[in-house]
Order: sequence, then C-alpha cells, then structure tokens
Amino acid sequence: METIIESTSQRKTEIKETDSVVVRFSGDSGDGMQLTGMQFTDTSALLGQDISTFPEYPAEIRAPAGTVAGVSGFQVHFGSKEIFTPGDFYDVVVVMNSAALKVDLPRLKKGGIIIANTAGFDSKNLKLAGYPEGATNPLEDGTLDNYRVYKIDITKHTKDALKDSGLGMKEIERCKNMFVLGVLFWMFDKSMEFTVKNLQEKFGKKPDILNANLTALKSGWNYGDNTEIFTTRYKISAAKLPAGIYRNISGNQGLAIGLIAAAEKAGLPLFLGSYPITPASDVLHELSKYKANGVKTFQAEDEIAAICSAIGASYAGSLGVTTTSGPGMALKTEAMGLALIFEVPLVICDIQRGGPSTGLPTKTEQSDLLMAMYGRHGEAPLPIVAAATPADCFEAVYEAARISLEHMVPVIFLSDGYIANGAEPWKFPTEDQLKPITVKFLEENNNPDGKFLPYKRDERGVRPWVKPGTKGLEHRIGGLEKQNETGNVSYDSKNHELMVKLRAEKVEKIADNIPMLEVETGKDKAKVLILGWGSTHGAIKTAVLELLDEGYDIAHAHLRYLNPFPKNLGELLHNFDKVLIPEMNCGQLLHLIKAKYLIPAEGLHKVQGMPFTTEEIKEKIKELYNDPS
Amino acid sequence: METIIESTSQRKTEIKETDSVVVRFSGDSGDGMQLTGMQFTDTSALLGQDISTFPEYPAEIRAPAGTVAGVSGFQVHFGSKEIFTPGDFYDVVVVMNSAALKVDLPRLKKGGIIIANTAGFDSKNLKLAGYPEGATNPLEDGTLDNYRVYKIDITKHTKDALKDSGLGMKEIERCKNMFVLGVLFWMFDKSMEFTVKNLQEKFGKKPDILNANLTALKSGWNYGDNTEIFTTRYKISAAKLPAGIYRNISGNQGLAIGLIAAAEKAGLPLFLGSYPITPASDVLHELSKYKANGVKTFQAEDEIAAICSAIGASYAGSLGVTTTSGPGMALKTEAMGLALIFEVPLVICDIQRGGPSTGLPTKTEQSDLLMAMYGRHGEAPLPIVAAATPADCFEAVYEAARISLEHMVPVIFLSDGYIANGAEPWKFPTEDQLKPITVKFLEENNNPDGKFLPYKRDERGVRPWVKPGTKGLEHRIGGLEKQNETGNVSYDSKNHELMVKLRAEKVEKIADNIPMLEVETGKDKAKVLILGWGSTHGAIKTAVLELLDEGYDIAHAHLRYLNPFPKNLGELLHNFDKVLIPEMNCGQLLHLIKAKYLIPAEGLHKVQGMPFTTEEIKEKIKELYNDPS
Amino acid sequence: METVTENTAPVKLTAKDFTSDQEVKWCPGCGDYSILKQVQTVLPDFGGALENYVFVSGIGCSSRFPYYMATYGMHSIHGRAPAIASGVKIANPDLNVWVVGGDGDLLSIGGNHFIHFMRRNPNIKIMMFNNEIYGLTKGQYSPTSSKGIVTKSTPYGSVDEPFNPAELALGAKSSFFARTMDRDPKHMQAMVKRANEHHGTAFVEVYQNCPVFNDEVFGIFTEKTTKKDETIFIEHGKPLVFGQTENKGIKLDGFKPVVVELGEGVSKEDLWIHDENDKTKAFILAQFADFSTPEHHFPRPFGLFYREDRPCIEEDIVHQIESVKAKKGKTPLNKILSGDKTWTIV
Amino acid sequence: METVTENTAPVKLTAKDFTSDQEVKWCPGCGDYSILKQVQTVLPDFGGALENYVFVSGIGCSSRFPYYMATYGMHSIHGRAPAIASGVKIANPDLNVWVVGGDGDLLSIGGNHFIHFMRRNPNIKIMMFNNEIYGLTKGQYSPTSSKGIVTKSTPYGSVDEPFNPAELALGAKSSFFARTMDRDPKHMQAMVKRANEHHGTAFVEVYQNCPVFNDEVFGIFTEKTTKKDETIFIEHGKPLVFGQTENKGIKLDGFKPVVVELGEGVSKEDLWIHDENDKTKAFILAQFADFSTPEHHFPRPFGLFYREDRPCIEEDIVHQIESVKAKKGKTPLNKILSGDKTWTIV
Ligand SMILES: Cc1ncc(C[n+]2csc(CCOP(=O)(O)OP(=O)(O)O)c2C)c(N)n1
Ligand SMILES: Cc1ncc(C[n+]2csc(CCOP(=O)(O)OP(=O)(O)O)c2C)c(N)n1
Ligand code: SF4
Ligand code: SF4
Ligand SMILES: [Mg+2]
Ligand SMILES: [Mg+2]
Repeated sequence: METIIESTSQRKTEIKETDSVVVRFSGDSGDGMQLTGMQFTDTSALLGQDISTFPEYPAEIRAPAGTVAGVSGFQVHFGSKEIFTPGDFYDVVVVMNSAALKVDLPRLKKGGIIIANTAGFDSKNLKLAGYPEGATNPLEDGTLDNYRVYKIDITKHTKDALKDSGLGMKEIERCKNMFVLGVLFWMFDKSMEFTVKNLQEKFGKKPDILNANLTALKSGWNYGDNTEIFTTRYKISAAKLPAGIYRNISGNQGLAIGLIAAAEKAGLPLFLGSYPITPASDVLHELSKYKANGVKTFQAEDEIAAICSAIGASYAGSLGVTTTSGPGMALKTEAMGLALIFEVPLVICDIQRGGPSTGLPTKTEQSDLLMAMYGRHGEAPLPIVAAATPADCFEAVYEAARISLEHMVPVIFLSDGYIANGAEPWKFPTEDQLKPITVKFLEENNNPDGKFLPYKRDERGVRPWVKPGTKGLEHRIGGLEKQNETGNVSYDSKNHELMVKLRAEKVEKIADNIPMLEVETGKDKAKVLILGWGSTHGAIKTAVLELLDEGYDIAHAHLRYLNPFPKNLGELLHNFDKVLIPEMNCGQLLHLIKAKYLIPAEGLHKVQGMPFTTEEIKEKIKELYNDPS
Repeated sequence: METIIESTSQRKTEIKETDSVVVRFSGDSGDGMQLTGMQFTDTSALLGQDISTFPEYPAEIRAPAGTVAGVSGFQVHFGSKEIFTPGDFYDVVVVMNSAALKVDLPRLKKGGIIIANTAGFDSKNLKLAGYPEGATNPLEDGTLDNYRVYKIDITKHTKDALKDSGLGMKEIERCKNMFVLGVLFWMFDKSMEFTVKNLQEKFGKKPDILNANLTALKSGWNYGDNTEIFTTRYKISAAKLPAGIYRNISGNQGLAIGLIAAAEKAGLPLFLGSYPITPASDVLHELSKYKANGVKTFQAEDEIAAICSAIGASYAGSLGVTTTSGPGMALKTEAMGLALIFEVPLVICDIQRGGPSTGLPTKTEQSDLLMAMYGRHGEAPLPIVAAATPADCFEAVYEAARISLEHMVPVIFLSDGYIANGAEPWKFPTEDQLKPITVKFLEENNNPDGKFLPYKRDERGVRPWVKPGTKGLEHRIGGLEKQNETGNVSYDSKNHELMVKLRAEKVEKIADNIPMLEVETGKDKAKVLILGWGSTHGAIKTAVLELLDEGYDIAHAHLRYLNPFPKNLGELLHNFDKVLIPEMNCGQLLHLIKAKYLIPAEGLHKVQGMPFTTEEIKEKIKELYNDPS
Repeated sequence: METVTENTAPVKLTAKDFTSDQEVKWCPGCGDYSILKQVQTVLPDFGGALENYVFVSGIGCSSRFPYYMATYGMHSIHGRAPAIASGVKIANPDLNVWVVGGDGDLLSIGGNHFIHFMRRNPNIKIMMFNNEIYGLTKGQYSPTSSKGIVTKSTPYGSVDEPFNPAELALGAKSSFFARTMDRDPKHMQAMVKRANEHHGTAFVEVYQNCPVFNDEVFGIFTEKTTKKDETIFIEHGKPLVFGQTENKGIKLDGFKPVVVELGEGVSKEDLWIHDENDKTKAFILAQFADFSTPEHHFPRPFGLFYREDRPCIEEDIVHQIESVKAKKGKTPLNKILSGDKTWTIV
Repeated sequence: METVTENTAPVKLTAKDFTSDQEVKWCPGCGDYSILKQVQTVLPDFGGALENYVFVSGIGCSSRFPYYMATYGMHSIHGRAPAIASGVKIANPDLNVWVVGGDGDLLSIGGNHFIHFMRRNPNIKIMMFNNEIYGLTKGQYSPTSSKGIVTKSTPYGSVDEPFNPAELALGAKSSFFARTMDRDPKHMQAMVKRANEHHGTAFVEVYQNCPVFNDEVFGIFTEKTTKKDETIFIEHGKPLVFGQTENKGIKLDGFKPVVVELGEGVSKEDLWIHDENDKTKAFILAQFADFSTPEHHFPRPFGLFYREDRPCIEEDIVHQIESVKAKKGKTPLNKILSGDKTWTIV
C-alpha cells in the first residue's frame, strides 16, 4: 500500500530562523519517547544539521507508570552551528504527563515552549506524579506563566485519528508518540519522509500497525498546520560540517566497533570476557552481535573470571578485552596486576558511573581515574586512555588496543555513562584510513646461542608475544617476580628492582608512540588554559568558544592519554598563567598534574552524576580569569 | 636431676668492650637457628641490652636440605647503645653449612668473625650449595682470608659430648644448635642461666632430651673456654634504656594484641575475618589463640568473604577486622567501598610484601600506600595509619581501631614483612595507660520529632552506631547513594555531591583527633628534613643520629598518620630547605607530599624486597645536603 | 553484652509491622511483589521480635527486598550477602538473619560464598528469587537460564549449561532445600515456615516471573491449564502423585524414576513415597529438572526436597569459646600485654 | 588462523621431553613429586605435541607444577586458573589445556570458578592435589580438612564442615570425576589416561600427602597394612569388592549401601556392580567419605566415579560462530564502520 505524506504547510505562519535548538521528549517509560527522539534526531541529521543527543532512563527498571521515578527522557540538541553537547537547558519540552513536567520544568529555559499532553494531567496522573491531594493542575494554575504552553489532548487526538484503524485501544495509544512527532516535524519544518521510510521498514509485515502510525504522524503534522494555536515555526539551516559521509553513533557503539576494528587491523581474533554492569553492558550486547565476524564473547560468572578469561585469550593469541564499570573495576584489580607482570596485551574498559560502592549506577562521573592510576598493590603502572565524546570512544579505544598490542601491556580505557549513552554524528573512517597496528608473533628462538628468552626486550622495552602451539618456544610465565630476560622465578633483590624499573620504563616509553598534546581551541599561549579529559570535552569546548567570542584570552586542551602524559604537557602548561581543570570528581587529574608538575592548577569539581553545564564552566573561567592573585 | 651450669671462665682471654654487635645465625631449615637466635636474644635482653632481631625464612616451604634455597637465618643486633635496626652488616656469622656461608658472606663486615661447622663443608654439602663440581672448600682455599674464621666440627663435638646420652643419632644431631649457643654465650660473656631455665621448662617431661641439650650447651661453652682457638671475648654492657618492664615483641604479635587491647578498651567483642597470606597469616594464628577472651576468628573462603564477614560483624556491634597482604588488599577493594558508604567501623590491615601480583611474598616493600589511598572506584577517601617498628605495630593499630570506632569509618593499617616478622624490646603499657576509646551505641531515636535518622551526624561528621536488636531503631542501609540523614536511597544530584563532601569531611576532621607531627630527631628547623613513614624508621633514625654526630644540620620526622596528614605537616615542612623521603617503593609518599604541598621534595627509592641500610640513607642525605642546587 | 530483647514480642505483630515506609519500585506484575507479601504475612507468626530480624541482600531487583522490610537490613554488594550475613550471625547468634538474592547474585558472582555458606550451615534462612535472568541490568542470561536462551547478551542463544540450584546446593552439603513459586502464595508461605523452623541454613528457591525480561519462563508450572501436569508437590511420607486428576505418579524402578498412570494396575502404594531425610532421593528429585527421557517427561517438583540436622558454625564457635574459657579462663588484658617473658630495667 | 601444529608429534616423546630445566622445590617427601612423575610419564603416550600443551595453575605448592613441565604454562593467581584456562581454550580450542591446583586454590578462593567450570564443561583436564591443608602458607586448614583439625589457624580445632569434592563437583554438573592417590603410581597413571580420553572437563582428585603440615592424613588409605580394608578400587562393570583378601564387598539394599562379608551366603553376584554412567550411584559413592554408620565403616572409593558426554562450551561457541557466518556471512569492516544509516554532507 502507499500513503502519501506531504510535508508542505497549508498556511502562512511566522518562520523564525535560529541556529540551534534543544528539544526534550519526556514521558512515561511506555510512551516511546526514546524512539520519537531518535526519529527526530535522524531527520535533523539528514538535513545536515549538527546534533548531540542524550537519553535518560529511569534508575528503576520500570517504576510504576505515571510516577516521577518512571519518567524517561530523550534530549536532542541540533543546529546549524557546531554542537558539542546535548545542551544544558531546553528550548522545547514535550511532556506526556505531569510527572514528566515535574522532572523537566527546572531545565526549561524561561520563555521556553511546553507541549503538554493534557490527558496526562488528570487528577490520577497528578497524584501519581506526587502532587499533593487536590492540588491544582499546573497547566491551569498559572505555574507556567513564564512559558509558552501548548496544551493538546494528544491521547484523544490520536484515538480520533485512529478510530477506524481497526486496532485495539492499547495499540492505538501506542501511536501517541507518532502524533507528537508529527507536530514537531511541522513545528521545525522537517520532512516526514525519513520517518515514513523507517516505519515502512519496521512495520512492513503489519500493514494495519503501519497505517496507524503513518496516520498518527500525519495527523500530528496536520494538527500543527491547521490549528491556530501555533503562531510560529522554526527554521534551522544545515550546519557547516566538514563534507563527508556521516553516521550517528553512541559511545558504547563506538567502543564496540573500535575494538572490532583494532582486532581486524591487527589481524587478531577478538575475545571479550565480561560480566554485565550498567552502563557497560551495552558493549557486551553489541559485540555479541558480531559472531559472524568471529568475535568471541564470554559472559563470565563474575568480573574476576571475566578479566582472567581475557588474559587467557590474550595469552593464546587473541586481543583480549574486558568491559565493566566501577564496582567491577575494583574486583579486577588483582588480575590486572597479573596481566601487568605477565606483560600480555589486554584492554580494560571502565565505563565510569557514580560512586563510591554501588553509588549511582545510572548517573555519570569521572571518579575512577586515580583508581586506574594507582589501584593496584606493588609498583604497578599501566597506560590509561580516555575518550572525550561518543564518537571519540571509537578512536580512543582503538588507540588503547594499539598501545596494548604494540607494547605488550594491559591498557585501561576510561569512558563514562554520559558519553557511553550519548550520541553524535560521526564522520566515520574507512578501514584503510585507520592507523596500522603491527603485531608479530615470535616464531623462532630470539637467543640463537641459548634458550629462548621470553622476557628479552626490544628497544622500546617490549617483550615478544609467543602463541602457545609454537614449536620450540615452550615456556612458563607467572605472577612471581621474574628473572630478567629468562622469565624464571627470581627472588634476587637487584633483579626485582631492575624488573620494577623495566616495567615502568616500558610504560613511560609509550609516550614516544602517542601524539603531542595540542591546544584544541584558542591560542598556544594565553592567560588561562582549561585542561580537560574525558566527557567534559563538549562543555569545556562550548564554554571556551563562547568566551573567546567575548574576547577572553583563554585556551582549551584535552588529554586523551592520561598515562603516560604526552611528552610536551609540562612545557605546554608553562605557556599559561593559570590552569583550570574541570572534572566530574573531586580533582583527580588535578592531583596528578600537581604532583608531576608542581604547579598550582585550579580545579572545578562537580559530583552530581550530571555533566557540567556550559554556564558552570564559563563562570569558573571568568572568576579565575579576573582573580588578580 | 640437677645439672650445674657454671658460666665463669677458667682462663684469661682478652675482653673487648664494644657498644653493639650484629650476630647472624645461619643454617639449614632443620638446624634450629631460629630457636638458637631467640635464646641468645632473650639472654641479651635480660642483661638489659637493647636489641633488634630479624628472622629470614626460605621462600620455599622447605627447600632441599643443604641448598641455598633452604638456608634459614636469624639476625640479632644487640648493644649498650640504643638499637633501631637488626643491623645492615654482621660482625659475627655462624654458618652451619656451606650454603649458609654462600648466602651470608656478602653481608659480613670485612674482618668479621665466621664460626663455621666444618661438617657442613664436605664435598656433598658443597655440591648441594651449588659449588661447581670439584670446587675447593672455601674454608681452606683462602677465600676467607679477610675474615677471622673459627672452624669447628660442631657435629662431631656434639656427637662426642652426647655419645653416652642414650639418644639416637637424629636426636643427638638436633643438639648441635645448643653447642653453638654455648660457644656464643662464652664468646659474649653471657650467662647460660636463662636458656637452662627455658630448656628445663621445655623438656621437663623428657629428662634425657633435656640432659642432652644441657650437655651440648655446656660443652659448647667449655669448648670456647678451653680450646685456644678463641683469643678474644666481647663484653657489651647494659643499654641505658628507660627504666621499666620490657618484653620482646614482633610486629605481628604487636598487631594482634593491639587489636585485642582496642576491643577490650572499647568494651566490644573482637571479630577477625581473614584469609591466610604471607606475611599476614601470623596475625590470624595469633588471634585464634585468644578464644578464652571471646575473640572470634573466621577463616573465610577468600579475602572478599573475609572483609565482608568483618563488615557484617561490625554492623552487628563488634570491632570487625580483616588482615591481609597486597593480593588480598586488591580483592577487598570493592567491599572497602561498601564499608565506607555504610560508614561502619572496620580495621583493614595490610602487611605489605613485594609486588606487583604475587611478586616476592616473603620479601618486604612499602608499595601499597597509593593503593590504600586511591584504590577504590568513586570518591572514596579512607584514613590510613602506618606502623614504624615492631613494637609500634601495637600502638599504630590501636590508633587505627580507635579512629575507626570513634569516627565510624573503615581505617587502613599498613605494616610490612620487615617489621611484621622483626622483633624488639617493648616497654609495654598497662591496661590503664592506654588511651580510652569511647564507643556509644545509640539506643533511642535521635530525632524526637520524627523518624530515626541513621545518617544524622554529630559535629565531627560522625553518624550513630546502632546495633541490630535495638528496639525502635530498625533501619536499612545500602551501597546506593543515600539521602542525607535519613539514609534512604537517593538519586538526587545535589544530595550526592553533599554526601561525597560529608564523607570526605568526616575523614578530614580526624585530623582534630590525632597528634601533631613532631620532629623526632634533630632540630625543628634545619637544612634537610628526612621524612619517613612505616618500617624505614630504624634505618632513617640511625642514619640521622650518626650524621648529627658528624655535625650535619638535619632532622627526622616520621609519619604515622598518612590520611589525613597531621594538621601541622605543611607548616613543618617549610622549616626545612630540603625534604628527603626515603621509601621502599618508587616514591609513593613523595607523590602525596608533592601533590598536596607543591614542594620539590626528593625521594630515595629502594625496591629490592629488603630494608634500607643506614649507609644507603646516609649517602643520599649527604648528597642532597651538599648539593648546591 | 548483646542488647537483644527477648525473642517473644509483647503483642503479636502484623504484616504491616514488617512493612517499611519505602515505596516499592519493582515493575508492575513482577513476581517479587508476591514474595514480599508472603514473607510479610508469615513472619508475624514466627513470634520473633521485629528488631531481631536482619535481612541481608546483594544487588539485583530481588535484592531491593530489605528496603521494603521494616526490620534491620542491608542492601550490600553483588553476590556478597552470604558472607556479610555470616559475619552478622557469628558476631551475634541471637539475631534472626535472612539472606535474599537473585539467581545471578547468589549463583553467578556469589557462587563461592553460596557453596561455603551451605557447608558451614549457619542458622540463616536464604531465599533465592530465581527468574532465570539478570533483571536489574535489563536482561542478560543467568547461570540458571536454560541453554539456548536468547537474551541481550546472547542474540544467537546461550551456550552455557545452567546450574541446577537444588543439585548444586545439595552437592555443597545444604542441610535444607525447598522450592516454591511466586504464584502459589499458600505454598510459598508454607515453605517459608518450614525454612524458619529449620535449625541451620535453609535454602528456599522461589520461581519468580520477570514479566519484562523473561516473561512466563515458568508459565507451564504456574498456569492453571498446565500446572497440574507439569508440577508435582511433594510432602514427607506422601506418594509422588500429580496430574490433572491426580491421575499420575512417579515410581522408582531401581534408581530410575518413572512416570506412571495410576489405575491400570498401578496404585498409590506402588509409588515413590517422599522422604525428606533421604539425600540420595533428593538428588534424584533435583534432577527431574534435567531429565526428560523420550518415554518420560517429568513434572517439576515443588516442596521440601531434603532436610538434615547438623551443627551450625556460629554455635560451634560459641561452644568452643565457652569450653576454652572454662578450661583456661579469660586472660587479663595486662597479662596479654606483658606476655610470659619480661625483664626489668632499673 | 591458529599456528597450532598437527596433533601428532613426529617421534614419540619421552618423560624427559616433558621435564623442564627448573629445579623442583617441593619439600622432601612431598606427594607432589609422585604426581609430577606420573604425569610426565603418561603424557608421551597421549601423542599430543609438546607445544600444544598448556598447564595453568593458581597459587600454592601444587600450583608450582607448571614450572616443572617443559610445555607452555602459566602460574597465575590464587584460585583463578579455571577462569584463565577457559579463556585459553575458548580462544584456541586446539590447545591441550590442563589445570592444576590445590584444595585451597580450587575449592576455597577458586570455588566459584570451579563450579562454573564444571557446568560449562570445557574440554580441559583439571587435577586437584588434595592434601587437606594450605601448604604454601605453612599449614592452615582448608575446605577439605576434616572438622576438628588442629592447625595454625585452628589451635582449638576447626569448626567447619568440609566439602566433599566429589559431591560438590557432581552437584555442579561435572561430566567426569575420578579419585586417585600420590602413592599409587599405576592407578594415578590410569586415571590421568582416562581423564585425557574424556571429551569434556575431567576432574581428577589426587590424595596427596603433605609430610610437613598434614603428614599421613591419608595414611590409612595408602599404607600397606590398612590400605586393603580402607579403600575400594572401583571399575566399570565390576562388583564393589575390597578387603585384605578381597573378602568384603558393598551391596545396595534399596538406596542404602551396606558393607558385607563375602562367603557366608553373599557372593560377588549380589554386590553393587559399578556403572560409571550412573550419576545417582556416583553420588552415593561420593558420600562414602561422609557416612560411617555405627554398623558400617565404609572404605574410601578410588577410581572413575562418573563420566558423561555432553557438549563443551568452546565447541558450542565455534559452532555458533560457524552457523551464523554461514547464514549471514562476515560483515566487511567498512560496513561495520558505516552502520546502516548514513548521510552525506557536501
Ligand atoms: C560487582 C558488580 N557487578 C555487576 C553488577 C551489575 N549487576 C547488578 S544486579 C546484577 C544481576 C541481577 O540479576 P539477579 O541477581 O538474578 O537479580 P534480579 O535482578 O534478576 O532479581 C548485575 C550483573 C554490580 N552491581 N556489581
Ligand atoms: C589472593 C591471594 N590470597 C592468598 C594467598 C596466599 N596463599 C597462597 S597459596 C594458598 C593456599 C595454598 O593451599 P592449596 O591451594 O591447598 O595448595 P597447597 O600449597 O596445599 O598445595 C594461600 C592462602 C595468595 N597468594 N593470594
Ligand atoms: S526487571 Fe523483572 S525482576 Fe526486575 S523488577 Fe522488573 S519484572 Fe521484576
Ligand atoms: S608444604 Fe607440604 S605440600 Fe607443600 S611442598 Fe612441602 S610437603 Fe609438599
Ligand atoms: Mg535474576
Ligand atoms: Mg592444599
């Protein structure tokens, strides 16, 4: 069948040009806001607009419908200018019920637009949302005077539109979100084409459902077009993004395919040993889909078995990987030490979340850096690589894998819930654009005039990788201190000191194999440097760009390599009078910078399970900038 | 029966006065060197001499007899001056076989005395000791020309002395060590009385064995007295130790009774949850002997269960303790975070050993400090207390327990293999000399006009301790972030930041409850401060004392409290031009000091599984002292 | 010096007394609601004082349980509840300690503590809410999920042979194993009562439906239409009878259980009579879940499989302490401080 | 793309080929020496190439084992060998992977990996040197030490009920359990052979004497004078006979095993005939170690208790990969990078 959806408006309304808009879709877990948001996002993307999105799920699996705990939100920031964050405050919020309004009103800009489903504001809903007995309806009682409120009985309109669809009430209600989407498409002058195509693919086999969805979508659009309540529409032109082919990608997706890419480029099988944990589980889910590419995923009995199985796989010649979050990282500590003294490749991915202990599983934080750096007994340095944005998860983990394989060392990769779940457009590379990863298994004795030396190092301090099954190179490795070169157990004092030194040097020498740190935004010499790492990238970048416009003499540099630091970091820091380090923790990078460079860097700390707003960073920069001391 | 043992010499020999001597008893695991050393030590102690001892066991459980791997040594440093270490080099070494000589010769002072059991130097023994086929006997071939060698066929002499004892060869051979002891008693002009008493207690029920031992002891003494080979004897007068009653104590003993004392002073039952690991196991062994005092020891299935059981016990109202070493610490990481967010008392004892991974289980190291400080996910600060000497293990762990109980916080106690196994005289306190520990279980609602508030804090930021079983105060605690005061689960952003702050402040405020740091040796203002922590105390103190004598303007301060630091540390550091931090790691305290005080402190690092020698520290001090920069 | 009040509460408590003020946050239709309700319903009958109960859990949907009980409780970390509970019980044996957890919490990450808990036999009740899935983490397979299950982490089906919880527990020397289901309140209450009466570690496996991630995995056992043919409720001293019209039974031919039709020459007398003290037979009952011979499809047993009286670790610890005290007497602290060998310096 | 050479070595290897150059560092008289010798003796008969063997151990005296084998090997961390070995085997199923550990390593700290290993059934051989003590840490009791044992950590005797390793393994779905002893070289060799032939996880418990910390704990089973009366060597299809003069046997009366004197009206035909495929009987054999009724004192069984053929996880993983590959074909990396939805900006 064929439905003609036409997206050209029948009436003249004021069209506002604007360069970026933040829309928040907010409703009950059951209301399909995630899907709605993604359709809207993909359409914006196709129109060449830059975007950044962030989904927010309820902490409870599925809290009672209509309650505040049950609100599920999807946020999209799109525009004709470059977009670096999902946005701090909303221009438009769609609230399907009163709980959603309660949750999201605080982050709606004054004067912002509220599109409210009146059906979600009856007394029952108000009660569920925790409004006191007999409370007045916020849509009516003036609470929202400072906003532009569009009250629509979305439920009713959808039902009317679909009364002849032959569907049951439940299915009809499920089309609410398409009605909303239609309204927004009209409002932002977006074509429905893409969504129509998607619905056709998705429901091809269920024509009645398909029709219902298309009808709801269309009715929404028409509703916007016909009813007089909407006075303005918005037009956002395409962004000046670098030309190329783009896709939308979330951090955890990027992480997963980054690992696949690294393994393929290295010519190795990929093995993931993991135990589910929020917000890392999606990487396990994602990788387990790639069986056809030979990816082996092993859901272990716990995090210890997960990392141990990955160590075994690396030993056997695979790229061994383990993924987890804080509590799991804690459990992997001992085994990391083993991989370190074995000197086998291993990528340990920590998708950070709010701690300590179980903490805030669904919230974001950057508080595992010092554990990654020092959380092992004995002298046990490991390289650390951190991702800055959703798309950067791909490149950063690819780097982590490259370093691990080329230097025979376990590498810790840090991401966090914010970028893991957030998404952005990605000008993805092609296979041949990826840095080569050189792995060579040793197949002959490296000591012609004697026995094979499994711990004989090359100039970079790297030992050879030998696959069991290789004739003539049989050898034993273990967690006891090793004699230099032979790898035999040694209790010799000087040898121990030597091995501690050699293992540390090997990590230090990785600095020769990573790029220098460059100022990303602003001048190479300035009054204040904002030094960031990880997911604070978007907020810092936006803040710095805005302040540069305002004439501030500042700059932004962002660290991907946290151990070892890029060789030029010390030097670079000295080009600035002041250094500000914003982190979603109590000052962990700050601590490392102070200890290493003895400079009085300033910290900006936020430990709220939420990313920085641009404002928060701007304010702190200004304060520091103008502080005479 | 009665054996008269008389200890007055029959002949005139030169008597040398000296103020301190290091004797090393070295032989096969089976030779009873540990016992011999302890008898000798106790006698010295009774004579009022200051002492410090250190046993060294083979890494292998019981390596083949006669081999280097099987050598077991006992070192005693005694003197009329204050003794702070077991000594760097030996004045006298007793070697029961050639393997022992091989192992210990390198640490014998030039011109030092070797008492060798020639029976242990036959070709068979030389071979076992790994001397090449047909190698010459080191006792004969001039290797030892720079030493004073006394060759005695101890085995034969013992056999002769006991031929009529009616004992079997095996038992007779076992008396060798008493013969040696007799010789040494003669040599150092020490009475045999104490040993005789001990033997009588020990073998009271086995008269023939007793007689054999007494005879061997006596023959050894006579041998020294009669044979002309010994030309000199040594006299060490009593040390000017503070008057009082002393006992000898090892670090692990001190730790064990320190915990018992803390529990009794606090009026709490003591619960130990532990899993055996070298060098911590002895604490479990020691505490399990105190059943009569109600001490409950639980050998768990692993370190995780060990700490978790201790958390449960603390929750139930006991002083919960867990003891371990590096690899076990790594495994306890996650549960430490739980205890931290629960805010229950818990003492976590880490007897450090050589790392990383299994590393060097029987060797010492100080390389777990940064793990103790940062080895947990999320923002998870914990107090850290470290012991400086064997006897200090008592006081330090007592402090750890006091802080834990009075501040409702898990405390990490750090010791290491060197002081854990080492021993020294201890002027032990009496019960009433111990600092009081005030614990009060809450028994009524702390919120008269509402529900009980399990996380309502007092002015020190400490929450109440409630024992399950207390009527009316039923409540739930968990690892998820808590709402301030109520302790209910809270996903609120600001609340999370507040709780992170409150938990950190609570730890910071402990600084009000610990003594200021004082310069222990030297002046309060000087050119160089040597800042130490943990088991480096003895070596640093000795070095500083010697250099002070040589006129250097230096001082020594030693940190017991590593988190929080004593309030005056920053200030104190600024009274010195330079700060030197010697550590048996790669600079972990150094790192903390630099990060916190931004001063260019210097480190002295040794990672050889062995303590610093006084010389090593003196050299570094001189170098730094004279370095113009 | 325990401040535990007498084990007899003045007035009989009610389910409400055991209900905390916290809003229950499980999904609509979750089987956990029923379990919570049954526990809150029967606990008052046990007569224990509210303040002497301690509920300890790990992490998972099921592990939210303690928050909803108005007793003392700990929501701990994933898999560690048995270890923490052991510490609580050993420190204060007078407390009435219960462990609650999921199939992932207790058998996956917590498996080691679980088996050691079983052998040590502390007098603690342990309930496992088995939904054959990881609920809280949104649907990965668990060590009890049947092989081949398609979940978020096994898009092509799992390849792991699952544990048989009854068999595993008995193999680890469990002194009490019972199985019940969320949808049979009466039976669950009965099993919780039996568990409470048992002196030792009582392990109760509860089949619990997770409508969101593993809906109706136990449907055939819980749905009217199939329940009678697919389940068998065992009782001590009673023959193993089941079926729509009680028309079927289990006979033992040698060691092999066989399903028989009653009537045609087979009477109840010929059937296997359940003996809750026979461990070997308990192992066979446990294996019903695994066998299905071509000839025979076995019903799933519910009820108390096995119970045995043996010492509890916390009591042995107390006895040992008392006997040593009696023999040696408590050493005064000053004596401990001084040790046996001292010397005086004047 | 495995570089594994053919599983048939050109010339037959000898025990020496399997002996590394490392000095063996166990105590004189340690039972581990014999185990090492038997393994080195029989391995050449298996025909596998030296370079395809990987021995993985944890920590403990027993775990030093791999250092003494001239094969590939890992001396890992305490308790984790089964997890590491699983990774090795899944990554490269062609390797011939063996796990070695002690009773503490595998059943105490390693208990969780151990039971999950059993249920997953990788084709790995696992030998547990059971000396009922922690040797390397100098003599604390272990989860297999009998209750009441006095050790460094239990000066007044332990209060823990020990595991029964056979029962635990079978309860965790072990597909192969055999028991042997250090002092019966021939039998040990036979059991190692059987283990090697088994396709799946083969668990061999070896009673091993620790002369230093638990001397002669198995003395009655190993000493000439008592061995014949205290042990029973079971073989598939053979009756359960034992005793000085083969004068005793085990009969089953119902589910109850009873010790009978042969002769007086009881002949071998009346005895329990061992069936290595009967899991229920295997559980009964396992429990011999625990029961001793006033009437009957049971001998300790040695030999292969039970074996069963079921899929190995690493093979299922490979099959799954192959079937999915066959269905969908490998996705080119470029396709993975681009995903399904892209747009172009010009
Ligand atoms: C150390 C650690 N690892 C992983 C997790 C993530 N996690 C939380 S609950 C859970 C499993 C839940 O399954 P189950 O125990 O069966 O409980 P259910 O939710 O099904 O009731 C996991 C893997 C965690 N919180 N901590
Ligand atoms: C994580 C960790 N915990 C504890 C130890 C100490 N440890 C080493 S071996 C061992 C137990 C040894 O007993 P078993 O496994 O039976 O081996 P055996 O020495 O008896 O052969 C222990 C507790 C360790 N090395 N690592
Ligand atoms: S996810 Fe499943 S188990 Fe968890 S609360 Fe929801 S329904 Fe219950
Ligand atoms: S301690 Fe026991 S097990 Fe370990 S090597 Fe010595 S004898 Fe063998
Ligand atoms: Mg579950
Ligand atoms: Mg053992």
